[in-house]
Amino acid sequence: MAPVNRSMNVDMTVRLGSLELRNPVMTASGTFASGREYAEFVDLERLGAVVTKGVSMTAWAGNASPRIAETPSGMLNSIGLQNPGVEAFCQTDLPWLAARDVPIVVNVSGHSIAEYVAVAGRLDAEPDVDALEVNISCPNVDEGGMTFGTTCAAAGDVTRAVRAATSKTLIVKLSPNVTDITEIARAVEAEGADAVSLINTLLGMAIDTDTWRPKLARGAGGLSGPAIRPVAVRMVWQVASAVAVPVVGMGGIMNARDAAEFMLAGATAVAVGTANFVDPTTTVRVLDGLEQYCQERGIAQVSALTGALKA
Amino acid sequence: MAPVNRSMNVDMTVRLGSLELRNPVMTASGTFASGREYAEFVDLERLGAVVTKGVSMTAWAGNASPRIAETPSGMLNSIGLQNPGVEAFCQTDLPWLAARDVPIVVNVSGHSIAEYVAVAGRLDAEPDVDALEVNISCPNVDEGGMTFGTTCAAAGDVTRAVRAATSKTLIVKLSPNVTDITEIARAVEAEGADAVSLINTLLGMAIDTDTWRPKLARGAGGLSGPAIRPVAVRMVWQVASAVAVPVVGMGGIMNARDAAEFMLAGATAVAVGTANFVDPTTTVRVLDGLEQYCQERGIAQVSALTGALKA
Amino acid sequence: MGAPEVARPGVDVSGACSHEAGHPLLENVIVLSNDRVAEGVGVIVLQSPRVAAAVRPGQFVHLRIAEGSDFILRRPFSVHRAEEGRIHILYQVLGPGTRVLSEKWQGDKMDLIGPLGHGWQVPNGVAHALLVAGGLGAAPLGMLAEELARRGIAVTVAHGAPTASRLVGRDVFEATARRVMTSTDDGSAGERGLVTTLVERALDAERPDVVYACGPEAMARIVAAHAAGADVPCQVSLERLMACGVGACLSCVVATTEGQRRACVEGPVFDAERVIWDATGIPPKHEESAWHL
Amino acid sequence: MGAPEVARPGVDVSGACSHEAGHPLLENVIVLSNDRVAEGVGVIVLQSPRVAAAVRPGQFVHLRIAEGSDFILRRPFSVHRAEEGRIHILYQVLGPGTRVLSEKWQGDKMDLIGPLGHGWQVPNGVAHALLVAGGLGAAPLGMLAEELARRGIAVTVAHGAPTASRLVGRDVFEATARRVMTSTDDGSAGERGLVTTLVERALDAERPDVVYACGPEAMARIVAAHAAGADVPCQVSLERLMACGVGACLSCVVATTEGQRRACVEGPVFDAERVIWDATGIPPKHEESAWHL
Ligand SMILES: Cc1cc2nc3c(=O)[nH]c(=O)nc-3n(C[C@H](O)[C@H](O)[C@H](O)COP(=O)(O)OP(=O)(O)OC[C@H]3O[C@@H](n4cnc5c(N)ncnc54)[C@H](O)[C@@H]3O)c2cc1C
Ligand SMILES: Cc1cc2nc3c(=O)[nH]c(=O)nc-3n(C[C@H](O)[C@H](O)[C@H](O)COP(=O)(O)OP(=O)(O)OC[C@H]3O[C@@H](n4cnc5c(N)ncnc54)[C@H](O)[C@@H]3O)c2cc1C
Ligand SMILES: Cc1cc2nc3c(=O)[nH]c(=O)nc-3n(C[C@H](O)[C@H](O)[C@H](O)COP(=O)(O)O)c2cc1C
Ligand SMILES: Cc1cc2nc3c(=O)[nH]c(=O)nc-3n(C[C@H](O)[C@H](O)[C@H](O)COP(=O)(O)O)c2cc1C
Ligand code: FES
Ligand code: FES
Repeated sequence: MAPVNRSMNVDMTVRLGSLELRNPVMTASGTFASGREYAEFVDLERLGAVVTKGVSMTAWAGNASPRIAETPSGMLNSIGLQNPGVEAFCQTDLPWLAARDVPIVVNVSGHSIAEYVAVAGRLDAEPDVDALEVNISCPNVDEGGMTFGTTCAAAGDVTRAVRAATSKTLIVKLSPNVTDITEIARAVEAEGADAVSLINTLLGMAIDTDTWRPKLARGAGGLSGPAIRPVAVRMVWQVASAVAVPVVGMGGIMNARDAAEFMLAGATAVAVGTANFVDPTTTVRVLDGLEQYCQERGIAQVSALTGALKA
Repeated sequence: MAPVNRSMNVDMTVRLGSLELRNPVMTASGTFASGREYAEFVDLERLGAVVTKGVSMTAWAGNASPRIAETPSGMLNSIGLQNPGVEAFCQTDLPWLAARDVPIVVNVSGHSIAEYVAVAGRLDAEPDVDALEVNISCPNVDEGGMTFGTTCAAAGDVTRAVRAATSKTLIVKLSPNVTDITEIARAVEAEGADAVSLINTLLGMAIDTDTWRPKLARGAGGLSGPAIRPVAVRMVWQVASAVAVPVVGMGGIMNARDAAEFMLAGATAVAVGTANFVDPTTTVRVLDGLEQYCQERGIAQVSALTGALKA
Repeated sequence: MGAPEVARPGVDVSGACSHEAGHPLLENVIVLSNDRVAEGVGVIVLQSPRVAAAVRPGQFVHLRIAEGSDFILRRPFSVHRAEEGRIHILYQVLGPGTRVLSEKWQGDKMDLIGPLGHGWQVPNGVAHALLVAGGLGAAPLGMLAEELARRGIAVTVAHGAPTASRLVGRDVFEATARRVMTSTDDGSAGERGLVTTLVERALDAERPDVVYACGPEAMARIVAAHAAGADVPCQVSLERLMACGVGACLSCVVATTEGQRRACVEGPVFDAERVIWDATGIPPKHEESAWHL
Repeated sequence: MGAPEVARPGVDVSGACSHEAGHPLLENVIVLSNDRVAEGVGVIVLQSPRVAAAVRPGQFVHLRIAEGSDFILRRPFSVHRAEEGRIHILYQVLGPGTRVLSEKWQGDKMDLIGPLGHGWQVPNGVAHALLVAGGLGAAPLGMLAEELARRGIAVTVAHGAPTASRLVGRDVFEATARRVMTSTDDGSAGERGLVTTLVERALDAERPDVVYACGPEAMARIVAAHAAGADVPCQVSLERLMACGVGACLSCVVATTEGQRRACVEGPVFDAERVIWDATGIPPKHEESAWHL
């Protein structure tokens, strides 16, 4: 291996559809709020993009507590998309974030296609929003959420409807809780998604063997963290070879090597989720580490990693 | 909590269809060979049942090396059902195991329905075999294996055909790599399965970021170990409420608490897999621990745990 | 219930995004000592100069107990005392994380995020405060007792535990309080009975201006009811499972009359009158444990 | 290639189920010492009386480096030396597991399964053996050298490494061998060049009755070819990723002329002539590392 050239200039930019990111490191929705809480730890302006917590049309109260449980190398959550609604988001979080020089991706939730469309329409009117990430994969809400992400027809319907409501870059976030994720990816690509992101959480459950109750008040919840990384990498690899649009990879990324793993599997960009809780500086650590990884290997453009897996 | 009564007699027996097991602790197929290798560490006669490595009609060579990779709280494997074929199994492993007083469950693999039927038919002739576990969920073989486990039609077809070929207790082992596992469970129940076992491994992948190659020679493989336990518990819980036949639960069981978690979720029996590699005495540790768990709670029959989860 | 609103200078306690002044930071810390003080209870002292300088009574730190995969989540702990560059954590061994914590040695390294949360508020004009500690509930009250004493505010402590050996955190209370009332379930120290009985009596006899309570949620709830009955403002420190600790994940919400509030940012100290008590957020072994009175 | 079949009393090396005599067991061990012997290389000595009493040269132990979730898989290590109740492991730090191993202290506890595998076989009538060690390949050859010396068999060692400091395990070889030939890639000790060149020369000049080789698979393969050319039987110790270590999981197979054989049971020592060399089973960093010649 050639000696490390720390001064080598690595082109870190990547493209998601028409959106150029200064680097591939994004935040995973729901783990970074709208960035404000992490601004103490991270220079937000260094990130590829900030992806917000999911917003719905009206305020959602979320699920009962406990909402999280620790599991081996992972955690379960059933937050249930608690959020104050898109209007409150546009009034408070968005202006705060818009004052920073960082691309803004707003994660969109809905109980119905009409709600997805309404949220997307409202956000389309906001010039500060760069892209929408439509969450058709949340396992933590009763109606909507994951059910839209588990059949091609429903996934396609949501995508078509949202596509008609926005001219912004449209990312569709896929559920891993399916037999064949490539099928769903193709369906949303066919309906106009500019990119797909994956994976959302795996549906899981943990039981307290003292109380005989589920550890989450809701029963089941979403599994995230390093435990799920092999599943996520496999799905990114499958989807990247099935669709032409870029893939945003996530699931258990803790460090730059993990991020590189997703890019080699086919991801154009990556998102850091649960790791923010472990180390609030993970995003920049991943970013710096990716750049160094490229320098060590004489790679001039980080995008060269995308899909570079050898057989 | 009442003081522990270590001398309390706990009825540890459970039933899988017509098969009575002296306790609910079984071995997970492929992690215990046919028991011989673990006889140094475990008194096999104490186990609920020994479930053998998958056997097919003819000898299978398995996949190229490397066949395993360590992942956070888990491992990937792509052994590929290497086995010497059912005839060799009946000549060598079976007589050895039959000399021990322990129920024998033979795990059955096939590339085609005809192969499943042929293996089942051959084993039906062996009085020492107590039950068959039909693996319709192995992610590590090209034809057959998991594909049979991912649609209701195929799962039903295999079950029907094998059912016709054997009068032994018939367990069908389900794949977790599906959108709705309850649907598959119902399909195999309808075709005559006496029990279902789950979960087999989750399809996963890991990439070596130095060589840019998959860590497994085969690319993807099966994820097992504690990492997958929340997914397994969730599926056992779903399936147990969807079918009337007993459920054998597995996926990341490391100790008695984990086993109890599966039983509370609805499992009648449990199987220990990857944990055998970590601690070759895990099966008996789980067994002793489960008995103590019952004693501590004044539970007279271990079967009272099955499905006892409170809402 | 007519209790006067607790004044919190500069902090809008009703808004969803109020932050305690003082920015949380990530600090590498070194274990200076780790001593067992009772069965299953220890005090760990950490070299943590930046947090020690900034922390206010009732705030907490979010500790990364071990690297690697075993503890994906940090663990929240109140700062029991802070002095020159050091913080003290009074902890109870309840699960794997606190067990590993109890096995730390002098010189071991960890990291933490802190100071976090909205601590105890001292309304203007308070002359006499009642502190109510149920078992390990003493943890977040240590710094408060010291602060109140420093400010010349009279402190009464009602301290309860299942048995004498569980009356941890006594030293700080004895050094700062005008009076320490004690109860144990088994009568092995102080009165036999519940700390809530002491509280009723103290409210009646001593007429404190404010009540600060920490302990099992069942205790806090009764204390709050007594305080409300006596028309004395009451603050309670509540526990919730926490992932991020900084307000981003919404795992730690407490149901309040203003809606769901994050315990890590808008709490862990809440105005008791705003808490909707039917919500439960922590594993019940904590209620069953020595915290239980 | 006409090399005489190595006689293995009582063991049918061609069958899939042959076991080494001596039952593997699970033993709790205590670290007695752990010393760095070269850059990234250490020797850890474990109190392991039952394994120490039973282990034969070339066998290995399957070590559980840490409890908890970080290392689901045990790590296989050859027993380098065994003496009164103790075993020595010569290890190289290559990944997280060996890093944690290097951080163990005297008194730390672990457990291991052992002795495992089919070790070196000494055919009847051997008077002179050539041992070939590539870098850390010295690990499983230490006990063998001692055993051969004890049995009065003349030992020649060909020892190669990238550089002088990587020539680990020298002490045992120097204490037991009639002759130690050395090569380093950079010429910092012995001859500049490859250990395989030494082997060619030794086969020619010394006419050993048997060759025992351990090192990178690429090296072992060349040594095997030279030995076959010289009509000398050759045994090689191979590495594979191992889950169970006891023959149950089939993760460690080596392609041989008799089919897939488990390195943990039928190996790690194989008759070289039976090995089909195109298979690769270990992460390439090991080939790139100091094992590389
Ligand atoms: C703001 C705050 C301050 C606290 N201060 C103290 C203190 O000073 N001293 C002390 O002994 N304990 C304190 N606790 C409780 C302490 O955080 C838990 O006892 C500890 O996290 C248990 O970890 P464990 O791994 O031992 O137990 P486990 O039950 O195995 O932990 C599993 C998960 O549940 C969480 N958890 C379990 N119990 C609690 C709990 N009571 N509160 C919050 N999370 C919990 C853990 O953080 C972890 O994520 C505080 C909790 C909060 C929220
Ligand atoms: C029979 C046998 C004897 C061995 N004897 C020694 C010895 O005496 N001294 C020594 O330094 N090393 C020896 N090795 C190699 C040693 O097992 C690995 O270096 C070690 O497992 C690496 O662990 P890690 O966590 O540091 O590396 P990682 O590469 O992070 O390990 C990841 C996984 O790959 C496995 N792995 C990685 N490299 C190897 C390898 N070369 N062989 C087998 N598994 C590997 C690990 O066990 C683990 O499961 C031996 C291997 C075998 C099979
Ligand atoms: C606490 C929490 C909240 C989440 N909320 C959302 C959400 O609002 N919308 C969404 O699309 N995904 C949500 N996710 C999923 C993550 O964005 C991400 O897809 C998943 O956690 C896998 O990545 P990780 O393993 O890095 O966390 C949430 C995850 C967690 C842990
Ligand atoms: C090395 C290995 C080999 C396996 N081989 C088989 C097999 O032959 N047939 C089968 O049905 N399942 C096989 N499995 C799956 C296990 O039986 C079990 O379903 C899975 O590993 C989950 O349990 P665990 O997490 O306890 O290991 C294998 C698993 C492993 C790790
Ligand atoms: S712990 Fe994340 S919001 Fe409070
Ligand atoms: S390691 Fe399991 S068979 Fe060899």
